[in-house]
Amino acid sequence: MRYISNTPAQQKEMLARIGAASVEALLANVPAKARLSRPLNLPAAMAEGDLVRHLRGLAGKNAGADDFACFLGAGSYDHAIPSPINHLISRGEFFTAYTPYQPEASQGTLRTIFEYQTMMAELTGMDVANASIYDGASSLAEAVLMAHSVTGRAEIVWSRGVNPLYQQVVETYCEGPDLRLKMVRLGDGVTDLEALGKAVTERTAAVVVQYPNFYGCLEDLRAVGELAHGKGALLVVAADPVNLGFLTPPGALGADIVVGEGQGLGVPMSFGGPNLGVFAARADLVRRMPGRLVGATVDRDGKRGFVLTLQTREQHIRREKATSNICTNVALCALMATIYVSIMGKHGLRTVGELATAKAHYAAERFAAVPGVRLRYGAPFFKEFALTLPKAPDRVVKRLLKERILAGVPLKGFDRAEKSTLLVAVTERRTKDEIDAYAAALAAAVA
Amino acid sequence: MRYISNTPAQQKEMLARIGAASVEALLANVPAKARLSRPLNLPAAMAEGDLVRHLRGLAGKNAGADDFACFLGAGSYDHAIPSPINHLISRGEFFTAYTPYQPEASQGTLRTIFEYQTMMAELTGMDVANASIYDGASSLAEAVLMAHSVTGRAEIVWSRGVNPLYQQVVETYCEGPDLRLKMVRLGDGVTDLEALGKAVTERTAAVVVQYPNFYGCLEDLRAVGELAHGKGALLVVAADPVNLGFLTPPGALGADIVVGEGQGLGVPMSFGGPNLGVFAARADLVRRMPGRLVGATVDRDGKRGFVLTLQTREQHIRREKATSNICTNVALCALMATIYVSIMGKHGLRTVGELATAKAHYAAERFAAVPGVRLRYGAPFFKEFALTLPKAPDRVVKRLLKERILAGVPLKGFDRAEKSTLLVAVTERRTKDEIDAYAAALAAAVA
Amino acid sequence: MEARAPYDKLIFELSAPARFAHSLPALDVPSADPASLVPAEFVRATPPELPEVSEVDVIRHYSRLSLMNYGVDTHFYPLGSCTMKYNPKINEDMARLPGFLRLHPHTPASASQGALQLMWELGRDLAEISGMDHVSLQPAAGAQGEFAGVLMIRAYHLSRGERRHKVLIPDSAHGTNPATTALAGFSVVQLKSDEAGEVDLADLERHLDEDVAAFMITQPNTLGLFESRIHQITEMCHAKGVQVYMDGANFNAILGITRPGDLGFDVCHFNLHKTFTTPHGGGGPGAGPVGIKAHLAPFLPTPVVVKEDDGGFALDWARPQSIGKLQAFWGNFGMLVRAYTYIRTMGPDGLRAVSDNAVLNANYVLKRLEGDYDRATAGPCMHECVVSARRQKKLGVTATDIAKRLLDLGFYAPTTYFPLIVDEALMIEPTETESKETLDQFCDAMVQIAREAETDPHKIHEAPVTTPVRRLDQTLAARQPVLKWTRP
Amino acid sequence: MEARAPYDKLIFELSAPARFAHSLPALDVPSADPASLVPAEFVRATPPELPEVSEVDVIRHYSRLSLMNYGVDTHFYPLGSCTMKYNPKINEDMARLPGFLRLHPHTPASASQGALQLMWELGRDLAEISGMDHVSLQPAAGAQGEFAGVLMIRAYHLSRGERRHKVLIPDSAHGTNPATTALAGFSVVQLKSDEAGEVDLADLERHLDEDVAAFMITQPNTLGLFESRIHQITEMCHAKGVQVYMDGANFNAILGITRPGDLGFDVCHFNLHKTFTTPHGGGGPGAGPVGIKAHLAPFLPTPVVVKEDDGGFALDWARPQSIGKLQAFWGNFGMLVRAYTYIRTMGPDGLRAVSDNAVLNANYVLKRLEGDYDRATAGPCMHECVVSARRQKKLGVTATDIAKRLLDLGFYAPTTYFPLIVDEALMIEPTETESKETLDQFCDAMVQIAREAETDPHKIHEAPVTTPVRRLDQTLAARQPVLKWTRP
Ligand SMILES: Cc1ncc(COP(=O)(O)O)c(C=O)c1O
Ligand SMILES: Cc1ncc(COP(=O)(O)O)c(C=O)c1O
Repeated sequence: MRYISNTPAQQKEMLARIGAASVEALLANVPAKARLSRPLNLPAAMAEGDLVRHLRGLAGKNAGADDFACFLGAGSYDHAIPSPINHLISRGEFFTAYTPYQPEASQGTLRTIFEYQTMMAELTGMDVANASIYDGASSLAEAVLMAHSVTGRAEIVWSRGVNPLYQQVVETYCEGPDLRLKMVRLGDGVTDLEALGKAVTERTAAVVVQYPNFYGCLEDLRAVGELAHGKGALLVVAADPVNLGFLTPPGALGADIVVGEGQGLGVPMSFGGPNLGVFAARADLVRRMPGRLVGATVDRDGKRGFVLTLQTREQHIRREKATSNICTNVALCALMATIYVSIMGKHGLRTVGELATAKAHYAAERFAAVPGVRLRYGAPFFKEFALTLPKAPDRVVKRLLKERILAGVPLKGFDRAEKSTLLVAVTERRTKDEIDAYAAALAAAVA
Repeated sequence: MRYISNTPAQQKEMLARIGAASVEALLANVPAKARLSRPLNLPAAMAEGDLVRHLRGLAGKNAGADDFACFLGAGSYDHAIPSPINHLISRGEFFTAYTPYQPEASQGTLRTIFEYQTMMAELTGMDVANASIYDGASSLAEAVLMAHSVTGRAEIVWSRGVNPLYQQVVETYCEGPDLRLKMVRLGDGVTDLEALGKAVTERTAAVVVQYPNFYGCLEDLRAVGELAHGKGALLVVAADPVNLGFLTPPGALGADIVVGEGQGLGVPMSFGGPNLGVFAARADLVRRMPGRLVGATVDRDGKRGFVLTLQTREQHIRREKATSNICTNVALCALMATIYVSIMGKHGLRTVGELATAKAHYAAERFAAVPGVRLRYGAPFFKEFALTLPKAPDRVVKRLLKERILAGVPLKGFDRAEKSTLLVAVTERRTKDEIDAYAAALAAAVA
Repeated sequence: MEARAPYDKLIFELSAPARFAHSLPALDVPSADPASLVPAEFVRATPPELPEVSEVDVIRHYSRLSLMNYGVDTHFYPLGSCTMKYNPKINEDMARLPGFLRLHPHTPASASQGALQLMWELGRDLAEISGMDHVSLQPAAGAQGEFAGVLMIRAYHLSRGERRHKVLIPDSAHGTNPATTALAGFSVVQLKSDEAGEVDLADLERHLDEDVAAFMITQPNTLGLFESRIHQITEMCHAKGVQVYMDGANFNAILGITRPGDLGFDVCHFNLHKTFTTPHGGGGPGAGPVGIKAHLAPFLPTPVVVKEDDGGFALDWARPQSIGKLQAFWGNFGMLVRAYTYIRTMGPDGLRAVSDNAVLNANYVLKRLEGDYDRATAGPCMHECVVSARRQKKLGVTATDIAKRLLDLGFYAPTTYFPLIVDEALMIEPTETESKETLDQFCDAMVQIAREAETDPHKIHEAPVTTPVRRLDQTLAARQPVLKWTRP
Repeated sequence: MEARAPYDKLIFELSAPARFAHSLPALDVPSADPASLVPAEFVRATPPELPEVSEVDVIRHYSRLSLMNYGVDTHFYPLGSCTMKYNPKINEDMARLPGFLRLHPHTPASASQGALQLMWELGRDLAEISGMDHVSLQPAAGAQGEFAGVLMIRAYHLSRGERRHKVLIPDSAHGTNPATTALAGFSVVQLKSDEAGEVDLADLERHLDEDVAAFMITQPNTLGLFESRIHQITEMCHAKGVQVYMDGANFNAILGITRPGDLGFDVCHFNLHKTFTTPHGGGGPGAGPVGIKAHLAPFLPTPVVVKEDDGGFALDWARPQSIGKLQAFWGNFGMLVRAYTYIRTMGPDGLRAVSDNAVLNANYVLKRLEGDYDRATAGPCMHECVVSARRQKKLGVTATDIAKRLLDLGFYAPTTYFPLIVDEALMIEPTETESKETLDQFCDAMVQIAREAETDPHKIHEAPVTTPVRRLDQTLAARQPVLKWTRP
């Protein structure tokens, strides 16, 4: 087997040195009745060439964004991924290292995380960011738990503008500490501030909103924050950092914790994972933060170096008292984001935002001009918008798939009230030609 | 521009330091009338995403061997390329270095070349191999020139079993020194030894044969060598090293110089280039060899190290007296081959050969069973064979293309006598299913 | 030899105003002032402080940073409990096939059948490997697999009208076990290990009662020992209605040898980034599928990948008793492709050979070191071994010191100070992909260090001296946290 | 800091009998004894002595070897005449698109239209860039481009019934120029450069006669100077029926600024691995397309990529006066894809900016060094500059010594001892992709070395001390050549 280095002769030599007759003898602790008495019932080993053929077959059955114009969003986006990222993350020294427990032999990883933390703090407008959480949804769950632990309160006021899949994840995480989500309805695409005002109380740990929200609309964070802070609750904002080179960062609008799905920052969609959970907060909350943190320090000779720090928050030190159970995170996705942000630089993300919003507005106008189609909401949106269709959205999606267009996400499955709604995302990668083709196909589909 | 690091401000600073008003001022030596007075008439710069789309479009128009069953050979073969090769050669330290002029900072490249030389010597059965020539054909041309320089003779006895494209290249290289190729006909698929015996004279510098030859047949090298050596000529053999884990190496059969196209050793077909010119010879000829050579030595502390050596053969030292004009070679392809051979190891190449020859014989039998189709030649073949078709081969090729089969190379263009001949190659990658599908499609096409 | 002053830049420190590395398309739709599209208050007033660098800066910077890391591709990496085996390159190629890499998670099922089939098959294969009835691929890592598992146990008890509050965990357990348990709302009761390092059955007996929801153990445990009385343990637990959870981080020891499901476990997670060769990436991503017995099936996370009657594959959301979701989408799919590729590469015999060789390698290392270091346990180990630097400690040389010295000798370090129940623990997991030659070099280095501890401890205390930085001041880092770069 | 003993293995030295890394398919056709298919005398009697290693051995070995190299991705690489600029990663992605990478050269034209179109467009673009009428993409590198060019000149003269025997070449020329010329059957006449470093017109005049087939010059020349009297030169040559060949290795200096075709050159080659960013790969592969004026078109190498009336593309073989073929297939296509990608990325303005910045960078370096090193020429340079270590030589420090010391300071070395007409030459080509910061660091190092030559030459003579090996014994290597590994 090409992944096993020892030869039969070496195995014998080693057994002799150990003083065991066979590997079987080393398995003495495994009781006979525990032993599997047959080979595993798995497909036989495949040679590399055959396997590649098989997997190319499976991959070929999927409508990837290379061959289909992708207008899907709802938490994962077809943003451009500059070529250098894959080349750099593929260097074995990054790829095949693990958590930098030995900092002297892991400065590469530690420095990239430190850069990442800086970038995420800067984009979100917060003081500190951690080294990553699994994805945007679990990051939001950690934020809610942290708000609970900071405030000692158990009620979470939840805007219906937050991604419903995130809600499902947060509810899972709320099971243990028995936190309760209090739902606040939307007005015309954004959180109804009056309803919100009523929902927030002295028992509220956090108010949770998404920015732009699930429907692509821009929430008035400042107003939400004031309502939250008025009752001593934290403002927790879910925001996609790829948008925050263009949009005012939540940190500038009163957020206490900002989380988000960082997939747009150079991480492939990959059918939804691995993603990148961004987590940033105010400085004074840092000792309650989940996940790893890298800090600067000096070595024995006074030279700058970097280490994992504030580890007393973590499970390997604090066990059941840790701020989170996270251990393995998504460091390599964070590295992708770090390289992505380096490439985009100070001004590139603004351009990404400008392109996306211009194209999204052009698309919205074109699509809403199709007879029977209209924009679902009136609030200002950014790069994603909801359409109300005169025919069942999943049927429209099926029709457009034939034209090699991934038309959007039908929202019926998330909310019965949205059974005619199709959520459409437009990144900078979409072209006018694709949008025009979409408009034409949509017109045909709903005619 | 993302590939130009200096900013306008830095450019100004630098000009100030130089004491020039502008870059224009630095171009003073370029006379005004030499200056291009308009921008180059080239397509405008494309953003990375647009460019990728464009190039995917171009690539998509080609029938690559991922999507088509490739039975094409005639000098380039669809052998399997193990995954590690691309990962390793993509490391920037290999990829973006150049000729190891500073050996202390190039031991990586030097060591891989030293390994490569060893492997090629071993596979060809020769004493020494160089660091690479452009491709098999130009390698053969260099061998012919070397035979001329070693023997002082100007006549090359050339078997018609050698790839006709190689012949065209060798003829180009023979132009300068005015060498003459004397053609020797084939018998039933292999060089006619009687004709050869007559052709070789005291004026013959070298006898050139291919093994297996262009038609896939196995030449009797020992007999050819005896005829050559009898008249003081060198035996020059063109042989594909990927076959030489299975076949008796030419070095064991009397070859004085062995060259070959090494593309089969892990180098992508890439529409015919870059390829890998293998060049190996007897030890006593080493100072007449073209191209780079790496040798072992020691450093100041007595530690083993590697350097370019015997450089007095080369153009940068010897100029017009050099053994060859080659400078840039195909080092990275040689690295691919080195890794490939490491992966295949002592026994893997034999298996590659066994698989290929078994499949080729199965295919030959299946195809020759199609009514009207027969094997062109009777001599033993290895992994490639010529078919005589009852219909025009290029029409048959066109028909099979529709079935996603690249059926073979029609030989009409190379030799009028072969106007009904199709050359078919079968590597270890071809499957029984593909061969059976070919047989069925062939039957339909010639029916 | 002298070493060159190592590179010491952060990407921010390469920045020059107006330099850039991006390449963005021109606006091809009728241009509108973005300000007219998005109200002014939503438009960022000042650009973020991000680096301004060229593509060559980016490539050279991150290439150079990579050179400051040890990785499995360049170094032996015997980090115990982490299974730092070779990560096959073909896995990477397969995960990057555009039909996988560029696939949006909300692509209609009809247009993502290949991805769904792969997930379904992988779930089926992991079920076979573990002897469990169902597997959810959704958890993003081991800790999240644990979380899903414990929540399913909780839901199971609740569905039977039982509200149990405690989870038992041995003192040798990994930190995620108690942390997860607490996260799921349970209180943790720590059990002592017996002399041999296994679960203390008497202590277990004492703690088993109707308020215990689960017993969570690692098999083989973190001492590298197979819990030999495992059937007794699971039976004792089941008798009290207690569910038994297996932390499967050490699955590399038992592939094809024994199956958690057959041992009586109710739940078990996998770390695909350990046993199934998905790369560790400097800390992640991984994937932590969780397997369960049939009685827990109603509680599986949603959605579940199912095979339909017509042979097609779909995501099934209609699971009213589900514990819900763990991450937004369906799992760390990219990692699943790699694990699938690996399992298909190996086949049943190959997987069995993995564990045989992992066990052999660990025992070989243990044998070679036992003269110079104290063994943590008697008898053979499974896929990893734990030794103690107790003897060296007496000479003033700690496990940390030994780790640092190993870095100088060209090896990454074992896991240190874990499991907690072993003083000065050095936990060594060689994995099956390493050769005897490499193990011998490593053991030679360990023996050399043991000698140096006796003769030249100063050398060890000075280590490392060959790395880009020397020992770092952890206290300073924690006392005055500097967690991001600021313009000087 | 102390450096670790570097890795010192060859792959053969990792071998263990019966270890392997390959993965080959099972035989799926009816099995026949290979011996029955291939006569016994053709079957290798003993297996070749090749390494027996596992995949992890292969990955770790070659990863480690790579760490013994400096490359552009990790180091500034100012190797003059070689244009070691940044090689864009997108080029690599494009060259690896399966429709290019996995395309067989004998694929019917109807099924390789994308590849042919790319070649046709690239030829057209290079013709525009150079002002030539036609371009052949077939030559595998610069030296082969030269060969093709000189042979076309030869064929041209012969077609006019003239048998000319000589080719004039300046003494500053690269070694391939005379070597190629000799290979093509000409005798080489070396011309002196004038005081300023340009072609000595008087010497040229003296040598121009009816037996001269061509004058071959490098523009800008190897001193980094633009031959300012180029029109005079080409006119003088043409007056004698002499063809003028431009070695285009230094094309990076003149993109969009001037065109060989407009200067009167009849032939010119390109090094795509220099100007057009295809990677150097440790020595190759490159690509050396050759451009010509219309009168040489009949002699172009076969086949020629043509666009047909129906808009399709084809290989045209029907060229009876062709010089023939240079390599078996159509050119180093993989390199052509990269160069095409680069030209499309840059556009006309981008290419012009390349040369402007290449010239700026070289002049900046020259300015910063001229106080400490002797300039080879007066006035501004083009894309590279040549300085002499004459002054340092007097202190016992040679160009080689300086090169070695640079390695210790973290830079690859300039080209040394070329051009031959400059004593102790250091030929520095920074390229446009490098930043002022990098140039400053390099110049600081050069200045530091100049100081050390005065104060501490020993340090320079000891260099390098940070590399995996120190100075190597070249004489021993040549005297007792060891050109392959043998089992000890
Ligand atoms: C024994 C054990 N359990 C659980 C975990 C947690 O797994 P993960 O890091 O994938 O969350 C680990 C990880 O190191 C471990 O070693
Ligand atoms: C001036 C000059 N001419 C010709 C060549 C030869 O080109 P190649 O190495 O591509 O054959 C070189 C290469 O270094 C060169 O610098």
